[in-house]
Amino acid sequence: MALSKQEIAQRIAQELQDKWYVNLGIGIPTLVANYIPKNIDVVFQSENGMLGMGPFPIEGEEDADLINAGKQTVTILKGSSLFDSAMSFAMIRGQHVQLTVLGAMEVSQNGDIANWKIPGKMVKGMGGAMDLVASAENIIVAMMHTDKAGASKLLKNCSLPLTGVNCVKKVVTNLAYLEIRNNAFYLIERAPGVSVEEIIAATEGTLIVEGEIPEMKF
Amino acid sequence: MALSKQEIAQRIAQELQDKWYVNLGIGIPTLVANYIPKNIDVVFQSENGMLGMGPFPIEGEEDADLINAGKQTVTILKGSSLFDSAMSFAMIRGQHVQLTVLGAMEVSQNGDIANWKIPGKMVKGMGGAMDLVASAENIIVAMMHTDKAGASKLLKNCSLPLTGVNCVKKVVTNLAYLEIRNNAFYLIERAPGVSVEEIIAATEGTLIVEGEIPEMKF
Amino acid sequence: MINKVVKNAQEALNGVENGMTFMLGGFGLCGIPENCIAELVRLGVSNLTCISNNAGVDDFGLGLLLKKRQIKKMVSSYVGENEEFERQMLSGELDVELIPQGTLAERCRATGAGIPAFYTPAGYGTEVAEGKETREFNGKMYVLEHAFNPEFAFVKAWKGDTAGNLIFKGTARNFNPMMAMAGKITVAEVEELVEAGELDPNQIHTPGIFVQRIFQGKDYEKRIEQRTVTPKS
Amino acid sequence: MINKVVKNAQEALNGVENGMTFMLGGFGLCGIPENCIAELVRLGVSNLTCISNNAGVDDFGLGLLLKKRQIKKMVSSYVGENEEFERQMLSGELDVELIPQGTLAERCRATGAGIPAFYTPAGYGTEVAEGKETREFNGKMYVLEHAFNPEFAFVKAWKGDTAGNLIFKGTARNFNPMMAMAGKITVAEVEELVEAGELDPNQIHTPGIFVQRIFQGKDYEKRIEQRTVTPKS
Repeated sequence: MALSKQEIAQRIAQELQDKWYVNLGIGIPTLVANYIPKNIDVVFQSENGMLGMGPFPIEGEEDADLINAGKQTVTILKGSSLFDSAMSFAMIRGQHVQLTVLGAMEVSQNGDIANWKIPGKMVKGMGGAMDLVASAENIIVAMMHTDKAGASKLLKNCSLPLTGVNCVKKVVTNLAYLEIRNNAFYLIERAPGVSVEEIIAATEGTLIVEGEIPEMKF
Repeated sequence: MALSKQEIAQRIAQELQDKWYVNLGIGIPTLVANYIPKNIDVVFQSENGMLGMGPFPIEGEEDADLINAGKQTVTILKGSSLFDSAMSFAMIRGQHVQLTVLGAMEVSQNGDIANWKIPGKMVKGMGGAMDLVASAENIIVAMMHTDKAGASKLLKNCSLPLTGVNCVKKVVTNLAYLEIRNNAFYLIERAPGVSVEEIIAATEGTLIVEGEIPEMKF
Repeated sequence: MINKVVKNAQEALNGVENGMTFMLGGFGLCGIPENCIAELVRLGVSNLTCISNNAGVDDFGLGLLLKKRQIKKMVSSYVGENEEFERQMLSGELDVELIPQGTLAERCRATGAGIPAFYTPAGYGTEVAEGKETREFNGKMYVLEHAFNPEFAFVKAWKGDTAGNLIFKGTARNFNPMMAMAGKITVAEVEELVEAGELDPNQIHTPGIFVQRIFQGKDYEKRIEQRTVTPKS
Repeated sequence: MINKVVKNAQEALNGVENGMTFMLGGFGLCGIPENCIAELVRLGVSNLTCISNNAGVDDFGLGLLLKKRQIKKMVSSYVGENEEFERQMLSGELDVELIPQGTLAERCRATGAGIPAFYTPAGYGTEVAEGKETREFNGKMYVLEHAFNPEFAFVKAWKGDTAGNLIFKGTARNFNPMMAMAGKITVAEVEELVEAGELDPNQIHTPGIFVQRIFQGKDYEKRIEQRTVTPKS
């Protein structure tokens, strides 16, 4: 069975390490916060100016002056700090944030990512994504393996305008967990019940399958 | 009579304008704060991180955490603000400070200034002076017209390592108030009782004397 | 201390003209200068270039200016919440320059800080870097980005004093402090205007030197875009 | 929240070695990391490169390291209060790089902010610009300046919490916040260490993300260089 969005987030959460500062993008990445392993401390950075982002407020306690980068009302935690956008991106560009998780429309086998524009159709803007992918040492992309028509989104070359080049190292899709190196996707884990053949069929970019590929564990 | 250091400061204070933010260097410039015209509001910026620098503290109320750029204990005023050095020089480079008053060892007729180093003899460093002179729209230099041996310090070309180029517009010395333009010193006012001839004799750089030169008024 | 207080938005926007370039603080609808935007709508000035991280929503924030076609060009990082915006952009009525959010923030700061240009890794290898100088430092590629040159900056603070000192609240701070630094004329509207001396000098986010005009704002709506809550248990 | 607390200066300086490059906060003797400096003296590490606006006085601050010849090179803007310094410099024992104070501050910030280089007008046409790239923007000349690469940054704050958040007091803030951003390992010593949650998140000067180790300092001398007073009337 292909993973649900929640399960993609859950698998990504396993990659978090103790004492990491983490930036979660909008969409599936936001869900990662719900699955943090119990034994580690991580701090979420929201690029609109918050470190130590807490859960959504209790109903009735929403504060218009306290939102995350997705414009959702959030809360602070003990030890949180608030700051301006220049300081926020100083943290990001200066590589003080250890991990960035974000969504993508396309990823290529050399680690390029496209997620901000479909020429002539949709231009929402890159927001902070270009700063994040150009700076982060660890980038995990959370995405669907194929589009609605079944076409692969893991490509030899991205067809859409790029967000960043040679930057993505790990991808977690509804079908698999893959690493990007040597100009190829390396299949590391399969979604439970998904066959290697299905993943090969869904991947346009060069896919390396070495030995037995285990199923993800949750 | 040549001006005292206090009188140099007093003459410079006449150049202050209402609503100006002003940075005063160490030495004579610091004294300018004692002669602010009654009818105007000016705010002193201290480049170590204070806007709205007040007078020295009442004896016994010194605070080691509240000093000016000359490392002297000072006080804050109502409406003061405190900030870091990057913010402080953002104000300076960004031309938010309307006037800089500083001392000099030499000034040349094209507005160059030297005040931080005597090769082989003395190197205290430029501190914030290079940022100030490279940025300020209005720079007034407070200095002695000649050195102890009587040699002019208002020169055709500076002989000492420069602090900034083409930046000084006004000079107030113990003998005169001069403006720098068209690659020359223009004599604007004489110190009371000092003759034009004395000023000519004490000035190595090109000195322009147009018409009657009035005495300074205090 | 120099007094920066003006009576209201009308007086604060004195000198605003067609064709000018403005910076406007805020992230989404959080921390936007509501009073200044309302006054811009009332004045009806047009052909504006607006530098703002977002473009409001259809019926609030900069969306109000877009609806009245007062904006010629938007310089933003994310504009995904506004259908009228998307329509004007795709039809070519509106000129749009999208730039990475961190680059936008840093360019605003650079403008106010007397830094004409700096290098950033953001956007290298993408269309954002097209036509720009790129350069390698320590084995990594960077893009040269420049300061802006806005006539006015409009910012919104939580508290401000008569000397122009500002304190922001929560994530409503966002772009406001850097934009305050960058305006040739910076207008600050505040939820609470107090006398000089009432704010702790150690806790001021924007020193008054950057603010030319300050006024007590009114009728703040402070609309929430995404009301996400945890149900009471 | 991630806990950054270490027991004392000794534990905080774990990993410090001969030949390293350090940043040290403070302006004059105001806001200097007294405990860290004392521990550097005790450790006796040598051949150090120290980036600090000033060099202390003969018997305090960085003067203590100079006296023991632990410093190979100073990177500063003003060093005029220290005779031993002047002696070592003029005799050639000490390598000294003097840079404009604003450039120093901005280079520290750039280091922490992932900006490899920026343009500043400071020093153009002087020996500070020799060998550096210069460039015209809007009719004015600028010098290209680069980020630093320090192994440790030692900063001193007024209050800090277990998550590494810092608040500075008065003009003791100075270079500390930018240097805190710049260290590969940033050590913060504080006059008062409190639990996470006790500081107002809106009023934190240095967010904890920049601080790797924090400890409760002790025996602060906070010496005054120029005790200037107004006599009681």
